[in-house]
Amino acid sequence: MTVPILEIKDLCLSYFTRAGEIPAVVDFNLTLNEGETAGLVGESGCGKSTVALAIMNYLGDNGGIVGGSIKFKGRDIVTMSKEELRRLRGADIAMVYQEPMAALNPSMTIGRQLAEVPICHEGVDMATALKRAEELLDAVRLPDAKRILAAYPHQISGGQQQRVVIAMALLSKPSLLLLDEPTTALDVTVEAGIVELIADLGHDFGTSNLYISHNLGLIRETCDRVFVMYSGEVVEEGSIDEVFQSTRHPYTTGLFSAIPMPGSDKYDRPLVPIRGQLPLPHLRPKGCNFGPRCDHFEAGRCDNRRIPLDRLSEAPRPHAVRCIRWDEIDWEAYRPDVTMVEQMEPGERVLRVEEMQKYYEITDRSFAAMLRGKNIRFVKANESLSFDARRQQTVAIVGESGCGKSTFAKVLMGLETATEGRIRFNGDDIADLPVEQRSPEQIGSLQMVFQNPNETLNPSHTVGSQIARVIKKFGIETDARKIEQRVFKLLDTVKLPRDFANRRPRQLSGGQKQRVGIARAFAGNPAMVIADEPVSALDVSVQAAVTQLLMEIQRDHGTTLLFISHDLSVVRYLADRIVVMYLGQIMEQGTTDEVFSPPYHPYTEALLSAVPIADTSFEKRRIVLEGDLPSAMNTPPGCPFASRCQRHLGDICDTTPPPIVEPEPGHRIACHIPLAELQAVPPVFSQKDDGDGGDTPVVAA
Amino acid sequence: MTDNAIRSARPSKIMQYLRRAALIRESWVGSIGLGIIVFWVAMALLAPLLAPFPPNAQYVPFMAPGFNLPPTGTFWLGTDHLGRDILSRLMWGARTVLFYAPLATFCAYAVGILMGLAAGYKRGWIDDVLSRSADVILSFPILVLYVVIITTFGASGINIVLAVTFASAPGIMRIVRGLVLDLRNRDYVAAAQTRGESSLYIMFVEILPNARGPLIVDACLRVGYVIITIGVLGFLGLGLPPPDPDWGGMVNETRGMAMSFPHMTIFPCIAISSLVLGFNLLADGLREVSLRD
Amino acid sequence: MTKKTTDGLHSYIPRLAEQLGQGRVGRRDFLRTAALLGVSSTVAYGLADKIMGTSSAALAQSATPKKGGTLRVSMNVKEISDPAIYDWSEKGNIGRHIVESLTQVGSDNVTRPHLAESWDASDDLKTWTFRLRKGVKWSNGDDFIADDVVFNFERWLDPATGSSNLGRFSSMTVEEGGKKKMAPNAIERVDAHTVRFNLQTADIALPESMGDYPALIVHRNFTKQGGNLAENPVGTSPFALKNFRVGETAVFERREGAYWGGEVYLDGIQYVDHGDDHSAWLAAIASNQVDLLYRLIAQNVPAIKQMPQLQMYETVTGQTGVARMKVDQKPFDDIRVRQAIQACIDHGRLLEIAYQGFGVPGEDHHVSPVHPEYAKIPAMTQDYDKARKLLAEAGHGNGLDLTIDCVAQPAWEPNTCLALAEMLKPAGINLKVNILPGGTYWDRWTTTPFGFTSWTHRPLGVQVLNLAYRSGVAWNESSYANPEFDKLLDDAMGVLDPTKRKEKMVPVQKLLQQDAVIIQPYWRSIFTVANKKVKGFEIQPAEEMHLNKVWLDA
Amino acid sequence: MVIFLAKRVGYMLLTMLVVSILLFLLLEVNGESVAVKVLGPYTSIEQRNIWLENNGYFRPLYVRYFDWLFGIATGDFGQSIRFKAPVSDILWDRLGNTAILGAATYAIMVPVSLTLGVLAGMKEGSALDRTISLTSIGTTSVPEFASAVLLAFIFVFTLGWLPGTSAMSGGFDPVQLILPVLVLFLYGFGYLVRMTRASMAEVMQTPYIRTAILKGLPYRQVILRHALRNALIAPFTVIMLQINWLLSGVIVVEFFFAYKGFGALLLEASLNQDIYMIQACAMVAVFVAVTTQTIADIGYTYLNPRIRLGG
Repeated sequence: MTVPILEIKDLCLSYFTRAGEIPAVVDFNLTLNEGETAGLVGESGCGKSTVALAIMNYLGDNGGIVGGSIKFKGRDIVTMSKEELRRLRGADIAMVYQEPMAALNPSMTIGRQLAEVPICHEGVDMATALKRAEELLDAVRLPDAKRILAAYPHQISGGQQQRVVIAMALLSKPSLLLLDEPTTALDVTVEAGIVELIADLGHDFGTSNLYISHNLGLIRETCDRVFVMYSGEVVEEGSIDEVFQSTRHPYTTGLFSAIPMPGSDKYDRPLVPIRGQLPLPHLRPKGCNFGPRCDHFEAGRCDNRRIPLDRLSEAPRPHAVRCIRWDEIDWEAYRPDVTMVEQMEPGERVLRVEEMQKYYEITDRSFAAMLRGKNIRFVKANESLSFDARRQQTVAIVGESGCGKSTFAKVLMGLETATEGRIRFNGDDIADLPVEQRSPEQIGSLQMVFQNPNETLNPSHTVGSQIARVIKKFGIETDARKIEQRVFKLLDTVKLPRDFANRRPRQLSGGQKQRVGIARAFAGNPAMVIADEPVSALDVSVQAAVTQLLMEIQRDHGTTLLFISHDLSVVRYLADRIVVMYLGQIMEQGTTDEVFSPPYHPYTEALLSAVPIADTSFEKRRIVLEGDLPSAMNTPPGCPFASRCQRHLGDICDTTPPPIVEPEPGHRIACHIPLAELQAVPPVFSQKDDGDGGDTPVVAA
Repeated sequence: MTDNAIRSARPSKIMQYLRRAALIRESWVGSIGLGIIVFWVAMALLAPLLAPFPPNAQYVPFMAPGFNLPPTGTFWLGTDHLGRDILSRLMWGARTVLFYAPLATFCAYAVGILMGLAAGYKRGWIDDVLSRSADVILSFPILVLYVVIITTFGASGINIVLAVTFASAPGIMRIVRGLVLDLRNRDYVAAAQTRGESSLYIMFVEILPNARGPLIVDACLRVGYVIITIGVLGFLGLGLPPPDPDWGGMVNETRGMAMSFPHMTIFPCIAISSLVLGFNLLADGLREVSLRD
Repeated sequence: MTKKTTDGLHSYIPRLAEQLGQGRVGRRDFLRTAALLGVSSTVAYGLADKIMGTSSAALAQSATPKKGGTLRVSMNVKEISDPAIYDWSEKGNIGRHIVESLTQVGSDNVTRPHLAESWDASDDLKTWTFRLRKGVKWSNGDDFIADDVVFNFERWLDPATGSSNLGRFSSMTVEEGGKKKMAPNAIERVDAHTVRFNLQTADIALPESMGDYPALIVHRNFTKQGGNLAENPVGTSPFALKNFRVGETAVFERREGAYWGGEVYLDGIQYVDHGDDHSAWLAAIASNQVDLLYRLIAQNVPAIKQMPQLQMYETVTGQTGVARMKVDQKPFDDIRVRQAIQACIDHGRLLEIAYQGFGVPGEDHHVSPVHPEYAKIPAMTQDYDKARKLLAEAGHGNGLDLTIDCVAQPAWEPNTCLALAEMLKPAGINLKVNILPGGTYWDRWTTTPFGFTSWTHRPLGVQVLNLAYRSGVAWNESSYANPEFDKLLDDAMGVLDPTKRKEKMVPVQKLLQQDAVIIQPYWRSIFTVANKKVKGFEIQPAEEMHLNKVWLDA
Repeated sequence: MVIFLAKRVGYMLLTMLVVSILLFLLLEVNGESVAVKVLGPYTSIEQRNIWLENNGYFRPLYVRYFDWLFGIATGDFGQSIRFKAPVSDILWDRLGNTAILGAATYAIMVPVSLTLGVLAGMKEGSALDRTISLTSIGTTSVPEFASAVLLAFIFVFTLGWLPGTSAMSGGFDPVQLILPVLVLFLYGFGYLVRMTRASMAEVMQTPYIRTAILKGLPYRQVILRHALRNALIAPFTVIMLQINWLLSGVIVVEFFFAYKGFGALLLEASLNQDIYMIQACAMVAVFVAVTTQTIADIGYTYLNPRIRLGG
C-alpha cells in the first residue's frame, strides 16, 4: 500500500493560558489517501480548525502539539525544522480560509500575492509567476484574469476573493489542501459555485482535501469520509454513507435531528435540540464528554473512564464511534422527547404591504456628477413590495445579502419611512410613520428579534434591566415590583432561570442571549414580531432550540411572525408563507408548499438547489449561478435576476420588467417564462429511491 | 429560588465596580501605575496631616535634604530658594496637580463626549459642523493654543481648565464619535430605536456606557498629558499663580539654581514624571486588561 | 600733569575742598560733586589726593592690556533704531557702541565727561555751559560739533519724538496748553564746540541725565538719513556695527583710525541673545559660549562660585523695587493701612529671603546709601502689635485681603512679593500675589492699586524722588501728592553742599517714610560674570556696558 | 485623485480662513488695545487715535479683516511691535531654524521609533516587547522641561561635554543641536514607538499574515513585504501629525536652550503681546498643521489602496 498523504496518530493539542494547559484536541487520528476528501464536522469550539492549523504546525504562540504525530507523506511534521516546515507550507500543503477578504493582504495587488508562491517555492521569475497565476485564475473560473491580477482584494467580490484564495492555494500544486469553512462567509448561491469548484479541482489537480465545516450538508456533498468532532474529540468517523445513514453516536444523531431536512415539518417532525451546552475546555466532564447532554447516558459507565474510539467492523478504515453503548441502543426505535406544536389556522390580516417602495438618495459629490447636474442617485432598496401577513401566521422573507430584506424591516419598524406605497398594520398606515410618531401601543405590538446574539443585548446593562425597560417604556407595568414579576415571567417563557435577570450579557452563551432577545421582543405583547435571521449565527444544536422556542411562544401568544432569512431549509421548516426577494423586488411568493415545488421562479429554483442537504435519502439537481449580485445602485431595467438567470430567455428579460403570473391564487411569480414551461421544470429535490428523473443533476445552461 | 433570594443575591453596584477595578491586578504594569497614583492621591489628601511644614512658610533658603533646624524640624528634601520645605510643597503641590489635571480632563470629557455623541449619533449637518470645528481647533499646535489663550486671558486655574477643555475636547470628540459610529449600528441600539427611545436615552444609556473602556484608557493618558501641560505652562511662567505650590512652577523657579542646589529642581521633576508615569502605566494596564476580556 | 588751575572751577569747588579737608565730606562725595560741577576726573582726583594726601595711582591698570580678540556677551538684542526712544538699558548698551553720550556714569557712580569735555554751571544751577571735545569724528568723516548736540536736544524736546528725555530734561521745557514743549532759547549754540543750556528751574542732575542711555548723541543728519541707527549706524564710538539681527545677535568690529578716547583693545564685540531664560544665560557662560553676561541674577550666584574659570562682579546700586500703594485708592487711601503694612516689614529678612542677602535693606524712602545725599535716619522695626492696632483702627480688625501685582520675571520681584505676603500674614493681612507677564504688568503699572515696580539705578536720590513722588508727574505710580513733600524736595534740590543737602534730605526721607507710600524691601546688588580672561571690565550700577577699555587675556 | 486633492486643498484653505477669522477677532477687535500695545502704555489717547487713524483702525471690521487677510496672502504680516521690524523679516529665519531642529529630530526619531516599534510589535508580549514598551512609556512620562533640566545638569554643568545653549551665534554648529534634539527625541519617540508597536501587533494578528506564513514565505519576507506596509500606514499618519506636535514641543526646548526658532519666537511674542507676530506665528503654525494633515491624508490614501481605489 502506498504511503497515505496524511496520517495523524494520537494527536493531542493544547493551549497554554494563564489558567494553565487547556487541551484543545485529544487523541485525534486521521488517515487521508491520495485524492481523497475528508470532512471534519462539528460545532464551534470542537477543535476542528485547530487540527487544520496543527497540520501546518502553526498553532500560534500559546498553542502546541503535546503528543502524537502528524505524518505528511511519511515525514513527521511535528519534528520538522522551521526551514523544512516553511518549504512544506504553501508548496505541499495549502490552505483555504474562512474569510477570503481578511486572508488577502489589502495593500498588495492580487497578482503579486499570487506570484509570491511560485517565486518563493520554485524560484521562478516574476513574469513566469504572473503567467502561472493567470492560468490558475482561469482554472478557478475567474473571467478577466488580467484585470484581477492588477486589482486589490477590496476591488473584487467575496466570491471572487475566495476563488483567488483557492487559486493561491493551488499555485504550487500541493498534495494536500486544507479548507477551513471556505464558504461560510458567502451567500448561498455563491457558496454553491465554490463547492462545485472545489469538487472539480480535486479531480483536476489530484489533491487530497481536508474539508472543515459545521454544515453537515456541505460535508455530505463534498467529502468521502467524515470525522464528527465534539469537544476536542472525534466522536464518530466513517464514510459519508456509513455515518449519515447508520449514525451510531448520540451526538451525531442529535445533530441530525437538530437541523431541518427536506422531510422535516414543524408540526409532524419538529426539530429536536440537543439539551445543555458544550462544556468549556477546562471543565470537561469525566468519561464521555457528551455524557451530560446525552439521552442514553448511564451513570457509572459513561462517566467512569475515558471512552475509546470503538470500531464497528474490522475493515482497514472502518466506521468508528466513541461511545460504549453504541450497540446497546435501539437506534431505529429511539424517538427523543419533543413538544409537538399544533397546527394553527391563520387569523385575520395583520399586515398588508401595498406597492411599498424605498429608495435611498446618494449624493454624488464628485465633480463629474456636478457638471452633469446629476449628483443625486438612487439606491432602489425596495421596489413595489406587496404581500400580506395574517394572525398566527409565519411569513418568511428569503433572499441573499443585499436583497432588501433588512431595509424592509427598517421601514416596518419605523426606523426609515417608505418612499412610496402603504404598509397597513392593524389597519393603520405606518409606511410614513417614523417610530417617534408611533403610539406606544403601535410600537409595542410590532417588535423585533435581531440577528447577532452578541449585539442584541447591551453589554453594559443587566438582562433584567433591559427587559424591564421595555415593560416600562410600553407602559405595561409601572410598579417596580410588578415589573420585576413580569421580567421573571418572561424569563420563564424563554426557559431561562430567573436569576439571569441579574446577569450581564457577557455571562450568557449565544443561545441564551438570543432567548433574552426574544423575551424582550415579547415583553410588550406584540401582535407581530419580525425576526431578522435570529438563528443564523448560532450553532445548529442551539438553532433548533431557539427556533422551537420562537414557535412555541408564537403559538401561545397568537403572534404573527415575519421571519427574515437566507436559509431556505430553515424557512421551509418554519414558514407558512414565503416571499422570495432579489435586488429589492419580490420574485415569488406563496405558501411554503407552493414555493418549494414547481412551478418555481428560476431564482427560487437556484436558491433551493444551493442549499446543502444532509439527508442522504434526497437527491437534488445542481444549479450553479454565474456572476455576482449586481449593485442596487444600477438595477437592470428589466428583470433584476436577468443577469444571472439560468433560464434567461433573451433581451426581453433585460429590458422589460417581468409580468406576474399566478399559478394558484396567492402564489405569484414574476417571470417572463411562460407558466407552462415553469410548471414543466422537475423538482429540485427528489427522493433517491423513487428512481425518477431527479437522479440526473441538471446543471444550468 | 425565591424572588427575594434573587434580589438579595444581587451584588451592589459599588461592589461590581470594585470588582471590575480589581481586574487591574492582573496587569502588573497597571498595578504599579495605580500604586503610584494612589500614593500621590494619598499625599494630596493627607497633605495637611503629613506635610511637616506649611507649604509657603519660609525658613532658611537653600538647605540640602536632611537639614535639621531645631526646634522647627527636619527638612527631609531640603528647602528651596525662599526657604520653603520642598517635601511639604511637593505634598501640597500634589493637591494642585491632582485637582486641576483631572478637573480639566473631566471638563474636556464632558464637552467632548457631548459633541462626540451628537456628531456620531445624529450625523448629518450636526456632525459636519462639529467635526469641522474640531478640525479647526485641532489644527492649532496644542501648546501654541495654550500659550495664546493663557497670555490673552491670563494665568489662573480656571483659565487653564478652560484652555485644556477648549483644546482637548475636539480630540475627545473624535474618539467618541469614532466609537459611536461603530456602536450605533449594534442591534441593541436598533432595539432601542424600535422601542421609540429618545435620542438622548440612546446616546447616554445605550451607547455611552459601552464606549467607556477605550475612553477610560484615553482619559488616563490624557490626565497624564494635562499634568505635563500644566507643568509646561508653569515652566514657561504661565502656570498657576504662586505661592501655592505647583510642580511645574517649582521646577521653573528653581532650575536656575539647579547647578548648585539640584535637590530643589530634581524632586519636583521626579514628582511630576512619576505621576505621569503612573497614569501612563495605568492606561497601559487598563488596555491590557480590557483586551483580555 | 594738571593743565587747569582751580581758577576755572565752579565757585562751589573751593568750599567743597575745604569740607573734604575737614572730613565733613567723604572722598567719594567730593569726587562726585566735583565731577557734577564740571571738574574733570583727573583734576578732581588730583585735588582729592592733594587734600587728603592719598594716591590714585592704584586706579591705573595693573597689567599691560593686550590687543585683539572678540568679546562675546550674552544679552537680549533688542531693536535699536532710535536712541531717543530707548526704553531698555540693553538697547543703550548696543547703541553705545555706535553713538556716545555727552557724559558717562562710571562704575563708581561718578559722572565723568565724555563727548563733552567739561562744563560750567551758574551758581543758581540754571545756566550750564558745555564744552564739547574737539577732534571727535563721526564714522562718516564729519566732525562732531555743537550742531549735533543742538539737533539732538531739539529732537528730544519735541513731543512728537516721544522721547523720555522730554521728562529727563523737563527743566528746559515749558507747559503750554497742557503740553510740554521746549522753552524758547533753552539751547544755545555758542560756538562750534560750545553749547549753553538755559534752564527754567535749577537742575543739579543735568550732567547725570546726559549720561543716561536715551541721551546718546546721534549725527545731526540722523533724521534726514532715515532715522534708523541699525540701518545707518553713523556714530562716534570706536566700533562699527557689522551684523545686527533683533533677538539674535549684534556684531561690532573696531573701526579703523584713531579714537578720541585713546586705545581700544578689542577687535570686536558680539552680543548674543539667549532669550529671557536666565538659566540659558548661565548655561552659555558655563559652557564658554560667551565671555561675559549682561546680567547674572542673584539666584545664579552660587553656581558661578563653583566655576573657577569665571569671575563674578558685584555692586550695590540704587536698583530696587518698591511695593507701592496707590494712595488715592481703597484701602490704601487710609494711611493707617499703609502704615500697618509697613509695620509688618523686616527689611533685612526680605533681603535675606528674596535676594539671598545681596544688597542693603531699604528704608521705604527710595534714597539709597549709595546716593550722595542719603541721610541716615532712624531705622524702622517690625512691630506686629502696632500693625494690628492700626488695622483695627482702620476698620480691618478682622483681617484684610489684598492683591499685589508684579511681573513674572525677573524672579526676585515675585519672590519679594511672596516673602512680603508671608510677612504680612501674622498681622491678619492676606496678600495674594498676582504674577503677570511683563507686557501685562507694564500696561497697568501706574494704575493698579498695589503693585511691585522695579526702579533702576540713578546717580542721585533726588532724581527718583522727582520722577516718582512729586505731585502729578507722569511716573508717579502711587499718585502720592503732598505739597509739603514737593516743597521740601525743591529745597533739597537747590542745595549743592552735600552735607547741607543731607540735612535737607532728612525731612524729605522722613516724610516719605511716614506717609508709607512704598514698602521698599532692599537696595539690591547687581551681578554679572565674566570669564577670567576678560580684563578691565567693571560692573556699572545701571548695567551699562563700557567696553572700550576691556581686553582679553588670551 | 485630482478631485480628491482639490477637495483637500480647498478644505485646507477653508480651515485657514476660519482660523484667520478667529485670530483676527481674538486679537484685533479692540483697536484701542492694539494701539496701546503698539505705542506703549505711556501714550496719550490723542496719540493713539492718530495711530489708529493712520493705520486704518476706524474702518469697519470686515474691511480691516480683508485688508489684513490680503496682507497675509501677499506675505505681509505687518510690523512686529517687539522687534520694530516687519514680521516676515524675522519669522522666516526662525521658521527655518525650527525646520532644521525638527528635521534633525525626525532624522533620529523616525527610524529609531519605527524600528523599535516594529521589533516590539512583531512578537507581542516578548521580553523585547516588554522592554521597549516600558522604556517608551518611561521616557514619554518625563516632560521636556524636566529632561532638559536634567540633561543640562549632567552634560553641561557636571560633565561639561556639551554647550549649554544653542543660539548658534557663531554660525550653524551641529554640536549645539545635540541637547535640544535629544530632549525632543526622548519625549516624542515613545508615542511613535507605541503607535507603531500597536499597529504592528495588530497586523501580526491578521489572517493575511497567517496566509503569508502558511504560504511558506520566509519570515523576513512576511515582515518586510506583508506586515510592514500595512503596519506603517497608521504610524505614517502619526509621523505627519507629530509635526504639529513638534511645533508645540519646540517651544519649551527652544526657550530653554535659547535656540532661535519659531517656538521661542511665538512664546516671546505671546509674553510680550506682540500681536502681529502672534497672528503671523499662529497662521504659520496652522498652515503647517493643516498642510501636514493634508499630506498625511493623501499619504494615507496612497498607502492604503482600499481608500485610494474606492471601497
